[in-house]
Amino acid sequence: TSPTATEAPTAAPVKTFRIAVIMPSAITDMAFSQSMWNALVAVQTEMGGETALELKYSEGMFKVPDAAAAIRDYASQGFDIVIAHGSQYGSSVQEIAPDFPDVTFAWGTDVNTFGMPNVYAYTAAAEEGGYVNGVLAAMLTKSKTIGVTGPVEVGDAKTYIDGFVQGVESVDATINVSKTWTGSFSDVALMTEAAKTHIAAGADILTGSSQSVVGSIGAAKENGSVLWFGTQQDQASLAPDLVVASQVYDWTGMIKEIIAKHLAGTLGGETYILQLKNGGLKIAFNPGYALPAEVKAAGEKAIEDITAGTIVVNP
Amino acid sequence: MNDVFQLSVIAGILTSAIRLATPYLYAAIGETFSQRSGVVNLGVDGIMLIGAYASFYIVLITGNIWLGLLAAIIAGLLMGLLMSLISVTLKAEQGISGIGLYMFGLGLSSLLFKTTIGTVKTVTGFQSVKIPLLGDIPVVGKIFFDHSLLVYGAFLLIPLAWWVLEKTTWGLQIKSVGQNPAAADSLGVNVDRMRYTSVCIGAILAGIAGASLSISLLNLFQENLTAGQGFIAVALVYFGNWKPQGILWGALLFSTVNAFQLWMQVLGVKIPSDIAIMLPYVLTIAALAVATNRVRQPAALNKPFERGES
Amino acid sequence: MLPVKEGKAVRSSHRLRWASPFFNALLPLAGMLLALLIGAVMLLILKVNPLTAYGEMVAGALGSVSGITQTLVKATPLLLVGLGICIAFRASVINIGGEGQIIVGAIAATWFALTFRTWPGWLLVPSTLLVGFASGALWGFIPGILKARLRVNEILTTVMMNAIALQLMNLLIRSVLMDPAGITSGTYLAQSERLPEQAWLTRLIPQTLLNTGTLIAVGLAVVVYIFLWRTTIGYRIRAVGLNPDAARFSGINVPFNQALSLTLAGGFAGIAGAIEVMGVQHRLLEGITSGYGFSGIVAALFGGLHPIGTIPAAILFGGLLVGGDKMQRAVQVPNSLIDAILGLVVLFVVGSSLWSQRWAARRQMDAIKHQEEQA
Amino acid sequence: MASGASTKEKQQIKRVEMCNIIKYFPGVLANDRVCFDINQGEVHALLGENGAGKSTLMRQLYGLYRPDEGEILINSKPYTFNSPADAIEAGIGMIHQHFMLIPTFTVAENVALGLKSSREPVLDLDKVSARIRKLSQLYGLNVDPSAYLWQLSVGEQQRVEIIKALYRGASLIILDEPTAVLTPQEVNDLFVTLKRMVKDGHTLIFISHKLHEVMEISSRVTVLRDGRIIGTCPTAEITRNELVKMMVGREVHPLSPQPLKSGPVRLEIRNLQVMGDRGTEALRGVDFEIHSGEIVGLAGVSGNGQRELAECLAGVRKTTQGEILLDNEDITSLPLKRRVDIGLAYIPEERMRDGAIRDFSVQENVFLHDHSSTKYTHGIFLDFSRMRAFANELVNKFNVKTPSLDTPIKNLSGGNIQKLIMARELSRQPKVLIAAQPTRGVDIGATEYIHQRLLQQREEGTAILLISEDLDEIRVLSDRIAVLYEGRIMGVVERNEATVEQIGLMMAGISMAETMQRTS
Ligand SMILES: Nc1ncnc2c1ncn2[C@@H]1O[C@H](COP(=O)(O)OP(=O)(O)OP(=O)(O)O)[C@@H](O)[C@H]1O
Ligand SMILES: Nc1ncnc2c1ncn2[C@@H]1O[C@H](COP(=O)(O)OP(=O)(O)OP(=O)(O)O)[C@@H](O)[C@H]1O
Ligand SMILES: [Mg+2]
Ligand SMILES: [Mg+2]
Repeated sequence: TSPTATEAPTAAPVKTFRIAVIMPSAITDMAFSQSMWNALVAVQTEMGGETALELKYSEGMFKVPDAAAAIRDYASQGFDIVIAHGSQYGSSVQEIAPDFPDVTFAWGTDVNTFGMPNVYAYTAAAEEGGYVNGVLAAMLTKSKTIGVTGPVEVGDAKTYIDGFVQGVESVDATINVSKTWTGSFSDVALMTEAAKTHIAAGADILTGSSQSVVGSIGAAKENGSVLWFGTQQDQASLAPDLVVASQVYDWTGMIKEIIAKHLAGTLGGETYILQLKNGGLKIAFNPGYALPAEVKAAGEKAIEDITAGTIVVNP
Repeated sequence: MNDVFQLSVIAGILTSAIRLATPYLYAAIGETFSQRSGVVNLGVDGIMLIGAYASFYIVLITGNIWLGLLAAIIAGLLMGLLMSLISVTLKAEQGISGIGLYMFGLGLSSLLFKTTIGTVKTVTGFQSVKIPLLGDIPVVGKIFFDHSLLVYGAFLLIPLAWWVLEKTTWGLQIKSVGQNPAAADSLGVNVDRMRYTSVCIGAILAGIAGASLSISLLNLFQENLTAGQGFIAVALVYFGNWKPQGILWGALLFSTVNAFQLWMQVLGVKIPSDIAIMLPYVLTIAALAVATNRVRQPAALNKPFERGES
Repeated sequence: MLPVKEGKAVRSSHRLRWASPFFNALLPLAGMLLALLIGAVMLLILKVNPLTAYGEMVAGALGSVSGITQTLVKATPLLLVGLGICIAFRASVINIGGEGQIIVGAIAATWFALTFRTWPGWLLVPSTLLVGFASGALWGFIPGILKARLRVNEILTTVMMNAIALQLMNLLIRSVLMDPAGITSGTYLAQSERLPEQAWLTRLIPQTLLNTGTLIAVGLAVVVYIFLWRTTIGYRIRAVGLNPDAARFSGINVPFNQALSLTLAGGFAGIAGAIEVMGVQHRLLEGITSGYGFSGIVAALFGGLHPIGTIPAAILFGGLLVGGDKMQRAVQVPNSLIDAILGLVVLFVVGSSLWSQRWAARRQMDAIKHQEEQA
Repeated sequence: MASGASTKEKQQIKRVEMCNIIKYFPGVLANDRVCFDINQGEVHALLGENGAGKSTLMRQLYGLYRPDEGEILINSKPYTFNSPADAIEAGIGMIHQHFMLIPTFTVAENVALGLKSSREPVLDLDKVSARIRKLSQLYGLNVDPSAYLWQLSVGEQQRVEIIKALYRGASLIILDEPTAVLTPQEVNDLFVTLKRMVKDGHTLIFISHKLHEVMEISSRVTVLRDGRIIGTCPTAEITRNELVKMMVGREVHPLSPQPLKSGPVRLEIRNLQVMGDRGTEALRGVDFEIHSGEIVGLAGVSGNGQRELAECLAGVRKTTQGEILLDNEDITSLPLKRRVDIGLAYIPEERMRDGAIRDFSVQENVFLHDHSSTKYTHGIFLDFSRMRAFANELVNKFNVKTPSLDTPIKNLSGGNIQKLIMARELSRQPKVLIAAQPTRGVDIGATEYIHQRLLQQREEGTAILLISEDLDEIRVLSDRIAVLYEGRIMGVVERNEATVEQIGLMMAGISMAETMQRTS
């Protein structure tokens, strides 16, 4: 691997590739930020460790101007790729990218590259996995009541749940999916109580998104027989008996492709969408949960249909 | 809408409310001790976080919930000593010391979590203990007598705190340094020591409040787990007129409305969720606005004491 | 005849009194150093060289045009919130509602600028700022009037109003204020449409975020100083804060002035929100307050509750925040370490004020001892 | 310390010596090599002007301050007090100039504070109450142990203070200006108690600005000036005038007001009814009038409605019924500000609480009322140069001793603060002046000055209502004396007609007609 198009006189023959990522929450959030960080670490291992790929991160950057400062700072330090992992960073990327034509910027989740040659945009079609989870859930529920716990009705929290409801309805439109929003990405206590409320109201299956759903999983676990469907990360480790499946954001493919393109001289201008089709989204069935074969088959059928395009999930 | 008035729903709301109230009760009763002695501690949320982390970590590595509780107590105590050092010995402005303490607790708890645990995990914490006989009463038993020990503890704390403040020499001394430290001092009451003790009791209870989240109600730890509950707890002290029983009503009101709005969402009552979430805050303000007979705050609240200053 | 006593001491009884400017400057620095020292120990535990880390911190905040401008950009909302805190504290009112007031100011400014996007800049900018002020003021007025009329404690109400404002923003940002582009593209981002360019505050240095908002804030600091010490209203507010009884006996309307000061405090936080939207983000986003509502209190108290003193205090605090981020990037420590160190800085800096008072008293005593010995 | 601590268990203080005490405060040498001693069974009076260093000296004996130099010997043994707890342990008690009580506590709680209970950790207030009752009986200190402190009159509060000291078994009790806030009757009662205590073997240090009290109660007297001892001698061997000269450094002459030049009625009050703070009726229909150039003294035991009357006239308290006329204009419903504009001035009783702002400078305090008058403002802006000129003029005219106009007023002595407040109120040439306790706690020199000013104002035609618990002051200054009892005027007498007994009887609630009979 050697640099090609852009002239880099000082570049040594074995140059360490450098990626920096800016994330709104912690790299350990078991959700959005962690999904990206895990992918980067996986790519690093694959490429041969720190000498091949240097990684730097800034986490907890919920303040956009701070994130902008970080993006600019990393870019000026000569990082090859700067990932702005949060849709709120879009305008910062738009502003900074023109100043660093040699640096690749990737940002998401969104689809807009602003027409710039060194900006990639990426997003996840969370509704697809939501649909699959919905199908599975609909087939597993006995009480015909499913609870959804979410933070605020925006972004992929919303698209995931919209997809999930579609999936449920495709199986049985009489199932009652009730939703609660806590108004906060971090209020775990309220999220837990929301989950307990669903359970008390008869829900035997729960799902939801954001870093605070760990509380909902805890509630399911405490109850002992309520099932959980995850998203963003594989959440099986939090409740090995009760997590049926998780939609996993797998950014590794995308990252590898962006690296390759960067090395080949294409610094941006494209949009990546994680989908079931391109392997960016995966449904991780939890091996610890004994999923009835016909349910699993229905789930796999849904995956196939979405991949083939015979089912279209509306975001 | 009719669903809301079903017995099971009402029972559900009350059960939730009792759980939700637990951390507020610990923290607000603790803050009451602190404020009764004349020290406003705005750092409650930070102490709760440290307590939550410490107890969670200890339970995670030892599996012993009692050691976990002890860790929360020790962590709270250390934070209390820090707060007292700054605001009592060094007589710093209390509001700002508290904000500093909050930032410190928030930062340190996350840092420790990152370096020692790394990712969200769960533990087996305090389990529900059904009280014999009482717990078997239909509906009522489920609402009141089937909770974890830390939940019972929070409610037992109310009469205990009342007793300490109203019936013991020690409570008398705490109140005296909050009302007129010069007078207390002139009778040989050690003002600084009383304030240290009260702030530390407050901090220990805040630590337990954190533990009630991380090893009883949620059984997990995450960065900023409390999400600002400590500030609400401070507000509840004002709501409760610095009295344990007042705080009980405040905490129950706040958490009942919160439970109520969750149930409304679950039952699909058509109200935007954001409006529903605002409800507890709005109603708490409204309740205080219409309540009569407001008590004056401890006269020396927020005033550092130095001998010879009248 | 009553003896005249020269040079009576500054007493420490007033909790917010700070001693001479010299010690004012020196001791907080010592407090800060102590905090950084403890931070250094933590860094060592994390196997990071503290010198490198702190070097990056200083360089990040002050070492470049971009660092300095970032510091100033951060100092701006801190200063504005701090100015409001100065007014409120002078009236003995505690305003913990900065967060909510910033949010409301930001929401209103966004709504206004988007609604009247066709107005020319010379009209749109000042009126948007004014709308930000007015809405923040409204958010301060509610606790103010509750305190004045019904004696409801303002700590309770301002804390609760923060939560309400946050939910209000959540509600609006994904309904009427949501960026239509996010809806059409299906991303449903929690942010508003970008403000029209004529509503932007002019950037002072190209390629940086520094904008005229900073100048506005500094200008307002002077205005607040004049307001508090040179006008009748300011005189009344200070009188009410220092002794409500005497103020009442002088015909001053105590509740009115308390409500007024909370309203003004809210207004300044509201402007801070408007400036964040108009000068920095150019749109309404989640997390717009960045905790400025709390750190503004710290800035004001570091500044001795003096509007002019709050200017350097805000810059210092802004610099710490910016430098902290830079340090995080450079040595890759968790962000939370920075929070912890900042908390210690706050604790030790307030803690140090006692010594400055003691020293001032000591010097006066020594002076008089000296006099007596000579006599 | 056991709750049962009594005089017997503690050491008997036979002799206390304070030797070469030096105490600095920032900017002040408060005690300059003071030597002071006291023997068992004596009442030692401590005299001196405001700021002479009396309280400071005593606070060192009570462990509140530590002397910078010098020694304290009790029964010839050196003692170091680090806190009041140590002094209490050594058998010393102190009644502070500003009471050290907790208003939200009951009497029993105030007394029990800081003591071990017999049922630790539980309070045993019944036992405490029982002992309070016993002490009350023994020394004639009548109080209800279960009453809250805020419910008590000043006199009762003081009794609580004394009980606190006795309860702790103090054998030496320091009384710092105990009579400043008492009525003559209460002073008499107090003296009865004090004498009983001395007979019981207690030793007393007594501070007062009122010489006749000192002459009456003390056996020895020490005078302090500017932190130094001027002299000590047995009370019997010194005259009043000599004492004044020692304190002030010059003679002070008694006042001789000119006869009344009666003018038209300026202030008229009809059937005034007012509620007190605790929701009780404070005034139950008060009528009187004051003429131009007249001083009406309002006598009465504190708590009989004086404060409420003053506040109601000033416009800071609501009237439930009745009318107030100023120059025949009805001002009953006017707010304070308007009344001030019309020509009403008020010197409040609690000068540091209601009359001045401690942390404001002298100059700022001058303009508490007038800061928005067009004379000193341009629009909303204050005109500092004019304010300064005027403040300067006032300070000079009224002889206020202050380092500068920018000094915080809290650093002035009590007398000077009072002079400044007077100056502020009189500078407006008021038509009506309400002066509540204008010389309470003020030393002789300043009292003389304030009295002169009041008389001068009377000459200028102001109608003055003088509210005072100092009967001497009332009798010297007033043209007519009204006596208030339980919210009603018991009677109004001309200066020359009034005898002390008569007034005293009326203060006790006996109507004028009846008093006439009794005294004639
Ligand atoms: N805590 C203090 N800090 C600084 N100076 C003080 C303090 N207390 C007293 N002083 C100063 O010490 C001097 C003596 O004051 P002190 O209170 O002893 O006077 P005093 O004789 O009791 O007067 P008064 O008759 O007014 O009660 C005064 O000049 C006063 O300004
Ligand atoms: N901490 C202090 N610093 C400076 N001066 C003080 C301090 N405390 C008291 N003083 C001054 O000490 C003197 C007497 O103090 P004290 O508290 O006894 O006054 P006071 O009782 O309010 O006045 P007065 O007895 O004249 O009514 C006054 O000059 C007062 O201003
Ligand atoms: Mg004194
Ligand atoms: Mg005095």
